[in-house]
Amino acid sequence: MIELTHEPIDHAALTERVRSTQAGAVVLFLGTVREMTNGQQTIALDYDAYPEMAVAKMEELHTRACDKWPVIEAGIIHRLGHLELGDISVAVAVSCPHRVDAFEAGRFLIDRLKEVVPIWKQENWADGSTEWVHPGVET
Amino acid sequence: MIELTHEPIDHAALTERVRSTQAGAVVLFLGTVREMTNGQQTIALDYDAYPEMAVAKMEELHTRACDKWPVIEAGIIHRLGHLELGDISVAVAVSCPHRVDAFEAGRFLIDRLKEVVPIWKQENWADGSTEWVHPGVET
Amino acid sequence: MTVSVRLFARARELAGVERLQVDLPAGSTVGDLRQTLGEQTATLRPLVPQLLVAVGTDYATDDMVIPEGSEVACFPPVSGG
Amino acid sequence: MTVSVRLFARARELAGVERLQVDLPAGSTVGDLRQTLGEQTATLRPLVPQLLVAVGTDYATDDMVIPEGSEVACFPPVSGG
Repeated sequence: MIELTHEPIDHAALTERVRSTQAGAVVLFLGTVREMTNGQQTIALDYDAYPEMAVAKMEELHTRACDKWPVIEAGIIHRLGHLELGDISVAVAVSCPHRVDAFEAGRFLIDRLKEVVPIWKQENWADGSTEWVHPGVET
Repeated sequence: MIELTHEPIDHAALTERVRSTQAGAVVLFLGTVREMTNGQQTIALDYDAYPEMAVAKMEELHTRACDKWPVIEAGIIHRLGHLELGDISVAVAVSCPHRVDAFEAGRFLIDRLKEVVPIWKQENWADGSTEWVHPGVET
Repeated sequence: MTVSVRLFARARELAGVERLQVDLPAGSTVGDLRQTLGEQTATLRPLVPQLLVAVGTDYATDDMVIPEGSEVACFPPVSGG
Repeated sequence: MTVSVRLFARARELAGVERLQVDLPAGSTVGDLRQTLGEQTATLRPLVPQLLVAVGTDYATDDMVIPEGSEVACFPPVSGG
């Protein structure tokens, strides 16, 4: 289950979707909007995406996770638009027969998502400035 | 937040409890009753505990996790009594500023819980037999 | 001294009771308790080498002297989660 | 051929538009596109070396020949999650 949404993410519904009597382990990861980053204060974040490619890449990651681990069910939801402090920006849920696999597959999905899925966040700093976050690019 | 309960575990409430604007990452782990184990079919599980010591050990693990990682909030709930297939036996939730710590702390809590917290499960196999699970003990 | 030992899981099942009273000389260790348990309760004997012993809410090693009046528990390896 | 390039995030902000039309000889590569983008749109120039290029929904390397009619997108490193 892969989804981009402008609505708040329902983590409980996602967790329920991946639960299974075949699975002994469920791992849910949530990315949430944190106030402080390296001493700078965030007021809000805006997320933008290249939606067609983002969905295609998330589906690719899903497939790769299912190839590498005995995944029973997995889902990834990423929110777009304007997010306030504490809001959930991304939710990854995975179920596996055993916990080591569930942790590894969950970790893989969020790690790779942050590397390859074309989504970008713009910081809204407390001083009123905004800034696109592009790792490795001087701003 | 440490709890032993005979009621179904509300994973959504636990997740909400650990969310924080100081945290960029939340990891939730659920242990669920799996049907098949090494080719044997489970019908249900019964969990028993030495409750005073189980709570003390879970609190100790919570403290150790907070010492080792920058944990914002963490919670562990273990269910006792009779569980059906798919039911949640344990829920561990942890929030940290960054995801690597949240994954490591969550993994630590469930790994150590399974080693040191005095809780035992009894299998109810499909053939009608029951069996206490005691790792390393011939039955 | 008389030590009241709480039993759990298969240890309880094998002993058929939730608690055993074990008489031990003052100054006895956890190892002494373990040995006496096996002698006193034949059904527990096969499990004795693998029994974990807790004094209060902490795991205790065989060389630990059992303080008078402690809460003692014996149980097989844990399997929660 | 004319390649219609979608821009995202800071690339869009610097260019001031969501799409750029870039004229390229048939058989041009992603590297050629990258160079032409920098020449044609001065505000994008500082970002050009770090721009990622997608042809369709896949990342493309500089030596890839751009098929006529492809959907092309250019954007800086991603920061979702």
